[in-house]
Amino acid sequence: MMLQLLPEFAALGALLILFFVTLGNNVSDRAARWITLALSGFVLVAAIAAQDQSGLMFANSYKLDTYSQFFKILMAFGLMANALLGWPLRSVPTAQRSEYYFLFFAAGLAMMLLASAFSFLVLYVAMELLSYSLYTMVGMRRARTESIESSVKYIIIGATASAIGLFGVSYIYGATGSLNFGALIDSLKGTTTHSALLMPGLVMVLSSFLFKLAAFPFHAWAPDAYETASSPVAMFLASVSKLAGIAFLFRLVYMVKPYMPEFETVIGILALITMTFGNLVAFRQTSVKRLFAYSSIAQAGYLMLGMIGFGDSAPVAVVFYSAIYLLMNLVVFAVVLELERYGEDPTLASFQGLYKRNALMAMALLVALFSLAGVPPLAGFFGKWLLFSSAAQGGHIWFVAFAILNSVLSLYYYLFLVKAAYFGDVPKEAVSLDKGGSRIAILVTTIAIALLGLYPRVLTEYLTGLNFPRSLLP
Amino acid sequence: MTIPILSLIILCPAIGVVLLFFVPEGKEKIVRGIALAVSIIAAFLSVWMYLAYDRAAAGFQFIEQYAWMPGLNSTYHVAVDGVGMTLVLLNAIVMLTGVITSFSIDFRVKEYFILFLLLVTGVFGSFICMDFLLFFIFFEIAVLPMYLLIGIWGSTNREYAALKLTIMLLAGSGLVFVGLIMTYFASDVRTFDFITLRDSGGFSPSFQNIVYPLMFLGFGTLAAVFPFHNWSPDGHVAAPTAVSMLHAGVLMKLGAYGVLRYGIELFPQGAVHWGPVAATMAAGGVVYGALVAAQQTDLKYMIGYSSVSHMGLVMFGLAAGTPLAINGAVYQMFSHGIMTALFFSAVGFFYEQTHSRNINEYGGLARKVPWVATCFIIAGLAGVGLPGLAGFPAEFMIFMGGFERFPVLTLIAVPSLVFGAFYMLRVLQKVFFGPEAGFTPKVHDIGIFSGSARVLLAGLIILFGIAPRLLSDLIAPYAMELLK
Amino acid sequence: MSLSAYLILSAVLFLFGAFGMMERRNMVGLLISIELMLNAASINFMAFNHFLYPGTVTGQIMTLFVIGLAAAEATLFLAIVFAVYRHYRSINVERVDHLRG
Amino acid sequence: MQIQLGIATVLSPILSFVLIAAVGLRRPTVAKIISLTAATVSLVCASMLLLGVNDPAFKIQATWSWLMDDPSKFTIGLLLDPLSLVMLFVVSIISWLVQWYSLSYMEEDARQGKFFAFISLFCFAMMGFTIAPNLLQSFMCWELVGLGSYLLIGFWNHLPSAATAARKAFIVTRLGDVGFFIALLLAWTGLGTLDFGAMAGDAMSATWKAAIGGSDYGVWISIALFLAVAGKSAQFPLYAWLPDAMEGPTPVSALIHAATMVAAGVYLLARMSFVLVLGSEAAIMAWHGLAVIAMITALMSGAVAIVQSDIKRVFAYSTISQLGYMIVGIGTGAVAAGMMHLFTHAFFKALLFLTAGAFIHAAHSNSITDIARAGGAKLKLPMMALFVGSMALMGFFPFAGFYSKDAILEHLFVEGDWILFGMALLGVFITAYYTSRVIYLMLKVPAEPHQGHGDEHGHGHGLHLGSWMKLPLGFLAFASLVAGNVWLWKAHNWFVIPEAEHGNAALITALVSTAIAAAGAFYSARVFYWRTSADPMASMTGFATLLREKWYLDDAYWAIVHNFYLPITAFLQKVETIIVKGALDGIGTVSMTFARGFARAQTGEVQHYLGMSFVVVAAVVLILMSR
Repeated sequence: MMLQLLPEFAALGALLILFFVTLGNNVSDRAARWITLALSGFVLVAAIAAQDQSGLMFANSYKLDTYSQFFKILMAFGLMANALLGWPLRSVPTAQRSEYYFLFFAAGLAMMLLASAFSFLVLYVAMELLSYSLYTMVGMRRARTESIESSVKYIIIGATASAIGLFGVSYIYGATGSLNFGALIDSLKGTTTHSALLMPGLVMVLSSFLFKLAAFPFHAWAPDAYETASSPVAMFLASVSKLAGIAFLFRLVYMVKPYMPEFETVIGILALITMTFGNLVAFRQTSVKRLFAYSSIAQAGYLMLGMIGFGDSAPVAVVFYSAIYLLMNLVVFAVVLELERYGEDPTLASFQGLYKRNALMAMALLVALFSLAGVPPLAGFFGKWLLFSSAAQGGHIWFVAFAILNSVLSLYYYLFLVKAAYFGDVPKEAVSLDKGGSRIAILVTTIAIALLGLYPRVLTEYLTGLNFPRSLLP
Repeated sequence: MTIPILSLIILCPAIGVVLLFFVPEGKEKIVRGIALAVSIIAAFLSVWMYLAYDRAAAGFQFIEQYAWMPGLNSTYHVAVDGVGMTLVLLNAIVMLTGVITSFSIDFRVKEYFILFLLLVTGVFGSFICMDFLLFFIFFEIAVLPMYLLIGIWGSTNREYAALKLTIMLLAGSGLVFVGLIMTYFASDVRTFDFITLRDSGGFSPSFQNIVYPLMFLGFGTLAAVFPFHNWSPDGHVAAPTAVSMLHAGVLMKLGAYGVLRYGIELFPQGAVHWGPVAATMAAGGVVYGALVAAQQTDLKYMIGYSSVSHMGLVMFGLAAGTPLAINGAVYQMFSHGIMTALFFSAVGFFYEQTHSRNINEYGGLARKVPWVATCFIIAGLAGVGLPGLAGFPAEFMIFMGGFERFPVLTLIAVPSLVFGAFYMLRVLQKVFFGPEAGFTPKVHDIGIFSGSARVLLAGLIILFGIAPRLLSDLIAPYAMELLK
Repeated sequence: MSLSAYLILSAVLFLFGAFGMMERRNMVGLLISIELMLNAASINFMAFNHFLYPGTVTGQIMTLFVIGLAAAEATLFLAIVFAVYRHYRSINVERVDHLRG
Repeated sequence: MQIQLGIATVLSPILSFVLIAAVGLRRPTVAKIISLTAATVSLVCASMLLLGVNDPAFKIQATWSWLMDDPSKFTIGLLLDPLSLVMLFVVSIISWLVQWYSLSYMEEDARQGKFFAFISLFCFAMMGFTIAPNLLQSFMCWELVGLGSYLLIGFWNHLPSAATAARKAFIVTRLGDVGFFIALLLAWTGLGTLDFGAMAGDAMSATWKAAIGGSDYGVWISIALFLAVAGKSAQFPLYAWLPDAMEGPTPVSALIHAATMVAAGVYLLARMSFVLVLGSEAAIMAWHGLAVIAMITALMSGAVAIVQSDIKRVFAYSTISQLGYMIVGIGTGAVAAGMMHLFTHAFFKALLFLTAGAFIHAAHSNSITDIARAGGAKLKLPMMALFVGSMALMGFFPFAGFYSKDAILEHLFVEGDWILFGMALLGVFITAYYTSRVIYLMLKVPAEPHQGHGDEHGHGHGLHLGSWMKLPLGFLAFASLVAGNVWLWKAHNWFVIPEAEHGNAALITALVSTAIAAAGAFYSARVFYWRTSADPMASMTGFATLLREKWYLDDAYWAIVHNFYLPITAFLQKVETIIVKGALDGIGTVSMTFARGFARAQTGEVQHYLGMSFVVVAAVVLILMSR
């Protein structure tokens, strides 16, 4: 038991440690960060150590399987990367900075719970825990009015979404008499004519997760939150926090899909709306963080398209894409953070002449952007290939065609950034970026993106080996 | 153990890219040296391959195949047949001459050559790689660097041109991507291997009729098929000299090659079914380009539209689909490749000398820069399809073959011989003859080194005009095979 | 009193909550609306538990969790509302609309 | 043996071209030596070949596959038969003489090397065309000939006039070449071969008559070829390039635009004349129609020659009209006669041009009157040459032109084609009129409009004849005298001359035509020499202007290009920028508009977002429930 829940316990431990460390305000930001880094490394080790665990726990309400364990590894990695790159919290008052790391692990724990949640109770608790941590993180940047605005919007939308979800859960409970997914599936399996309560219940639950993915119609919070939150927080939101939503939503969709095919169409349409909205509105952004918020909305759209893909290929596709999605956003926001050292909230203009100010940053940005746009031979292309081909195999070729059109569209604003970074010359006032501490990390991640594109089998074959379909279907 | 010559050819520029990364900033001599070295090696290898190719056996040769994505049945599978060989040779030539021409690039040299070699790698890869997925990847590698190359080192209205070019080409490859996915799942042999797909794909006619247009339009955009050509003149004009050379000389051929290989070969019935439409678009392009070129005052625009016209010929030959026409189309790819390469390198030289591309500001250059002028005139005459130069055999075969299938369209396209002569001679007269223009005193003829590129190209134009069998013997078996 | 009565009640409550979310201007009003929606869910749990699955306690446990988390949520929400008030000197949700586009 | 000779004949010029290009461009002497050696080789070989022929059926053919590995199609090679050998001989001898002549004519020019290189290139192309065994090679060399002409007309390309003339020549002839190309397409698809021998096979008769597009292959191919002929051999409506082509150096005019290249079209017709045997009635009618056009051309251009003051242009227009005669001959079936006229005409027209060149070279002016004022008449040899050439051109006994022209007239007479016969006689009159005009003007200078102009040239003092010019002039004069008899003496070895053409017909036509020519010369003498009768042009001024404006043909070209072609291109340019480009940019604008619209959905009012969410969720629930 201790061993099985190693990652969770690790996160919990880290959470407690930081809680006590940061009780008094005497601990410096730097120290807190190093502690966090060490602890997150520990969590990562724990997650890797526990990768082979499996089984149902706590009265079948908590499920360990290859899927959840791999996502936990991803999350742990994401946490560590955030601890490494997501620093310093310039725009957060010094007093609160150390609390950030506390919340950081609270969110991490919640995400891991979500990855394995097999009962709506666990789901609800974990989701609230995650949400509260994120609300607080976004709200930490007190100085700026917009930051407050975004956090209040965030919490309003979030609370609504979870309320809707909860209401849905109540209906599912009514229909199945249990909060357990197993029971849900059994009742789905059993009768061809489901209880009238089941369908609306599921729809409501799903929609509450669209909020976590920042997908239509619950996307509206993302741009504000990303733009106004302090950049490490934005990075956290864009990279790891997405994983939780993906992990759980896909688990649910994957279980329900076979019995309720109409869900495929619903999710597919929502996916198209999401990616189109994200890509088009991104055209008009000048604040880079806001632009990436929209871009990540679009990415969520692609992921949702993959979720309704063909049964056997979809899991690998979704997991692979979430992995590289994590990498790409880490790189992008790492660059944003580097730029932020000189003036907050970078705009397109502040990318001017990046190639001369810091060649590595420019190249990393270039790779990440083209990868986000899904251009060969980068990982993004291969991820998209997996998602789209899986969806096409599932019989949604028209959705796929539309999605491809979308990724061509998206190129337009990614090229804007490339243009800013590479064409033209450095503006007078721009300071040359000295060797940022995160260079190595960025370089490694960038190379990873390139390699995963050229030789994706290193990951895909591992994932195929994990045989998600079996572990996902109870 | 045979030498993996094709892999070596791809590796040359690829290694060049890697090496260049480690050259410290400011060491431009080294950068240029590396670029020149790899391109010379690549050229030698290509010529060697050309000589080593077993003409009697024909078909695919120098085959190599290694596992790449077993899960998807996608392998690293390279081979060349008559067509691939022709185009690899072309690419090697243009690469070499392009690098020589690029020596005049004077800022951000390292980045420039990295991107340049990257582009060339992509082109080589797409020409010799027999795996649809891998081909697509190389294809994109070949297209993307254009954005930076034009945007950074370009001239007129470069950002607009670069953006338009990239978006249009990627929209095209988007179509191809859709077709790629459909093809993969429609074939009962779940594989990307081109030869397997072609031989045992078993695509139903109705399916072919759906997918072929995707391929034709997707790749056709890159081949600047009318009316999806508008990116290309702008792109040519904006791009730096050597990039225009590669772009018009090789990249557009990549589009035509895609149509031929992954359109016509994979979906023959679809090709036949859509033949008339394709041929109409192509013939329209031939005449249209030739007529619009007559209005241009910017040399590069003139060449750009003449390329539209000439690529129209290629597409027309492909659409006609008779052995002769296919043969001519491939031949035209090659001859137009060296021809435009020569054009652009010459124009680039004039531009460096005079900082103007407006033909009305030129005059009497023939006596100031006899060498380059002669080269340009040779290219121009080849462009109007003068016998004895590489353009003629191609146009001859295309029209001969096309007439069998589309007599009327051919008769519509043939007058382009006159239209071509009209604009080309107009330019020759304005630029090279007549009284000397004001700036001519400070113009001086080209140096041996960078001149060698132009002379080489001119020599090839004459060689392949006199002895077309050097290529057509390689292509003919393929063209015959295709019809079976 | 039958199950359907409870379901109707909860549905009505939920809709009121939703309506309130869209129409209330005062942020505290929004908080109340959220509570309404959550409680609607709680009523469902209890009702189902009582009528359909007597003898089990799942619904009741869930309700307890809901109440607890709702309390936490309320505090967090109020804290942020506080911050809003400090910046805007108002807790009218319509005033908070600088971020758009 | 003959094969090797033929190859030697053709390849030596291209060899010299390459050599000169390699080493001779900067070294005039070297270039001259190379070029003349090559010309001599060609001449010797060609003469040996021609002398070797003593049977009209003589035919040697050798071909090599050129385009693909299949000897049956797209070959190049050489076809040696009397027709080609005669032409080959004419080309080689004229080119030899002209190059010899050029030694003096171009002596002051800095770019002699280039000149001789181009001449050699042209000779190669012309010979390659002559011995072509199939339409493909004919077409290729035909185009190359055009290139040579382009390069040589524009040799002094720093003069805009020269460059423009060259361009005009190339484009106008290119227009005809399109016809040639279409003929190729038709022949290849219709007959399945491009080889002359195969096409002429009796088995082909049916194929020639095979119906296509409302008529038969014979007709269409012929018409397409006529377009080509009209371009190259300067027939109506495409002849207007030839007079401008006189911008080139005079030897070039003599070689290309008098003796050889312009005769290529005639030669091609002679080659294809088997259509008259195999083709349908319609095809033969088509050929006859060509003959009529040619006759009209002959008259039109002859008339224009009357009012020309530039000596070279006079001869240029006369060339056009003489070409018309040849085509009339072949078009009506008298191939031998047509070729005979080509043969003789080559000599005396080359003579006339070289003479003109001699005058121009001496007097530094093209205008007849200027030359005369400069004392051109004092140059003995050129005057003699001018006289001989003119007599031949006018067709007086015993000069060459007499026999050849009469052969054609006689044929028309025998055929009973009275209209053409009459027109031909009128042509004879006009020819005599303008030709003799030149002589009279040379002999008797009209009063000078302004003093002092002549003094520059000191009235002939200092006028001298280039030392290398004497030989060609002398030889050509002699040739113009005897060429006709040579032909009559030899022709039986070369062509099957139908006996019917002899007898009274010959005598009658001879007398009539001589009489008319004499009349023409006499009238012209009254006008220009004795000045007893007024210049008819003075009276009918409208007609005169029509002639001076060259039948407004140039203006027609100008109008077509500037009011038709360029507007179309301009329009398409607009289409390009507005529609094609506009459409693309439009797509951008549209998506931008969408972006703006979507961005508006992000109002900043959180409650709008909530509303959106509720609506969507409710909608989904309802939709799914309702199903």
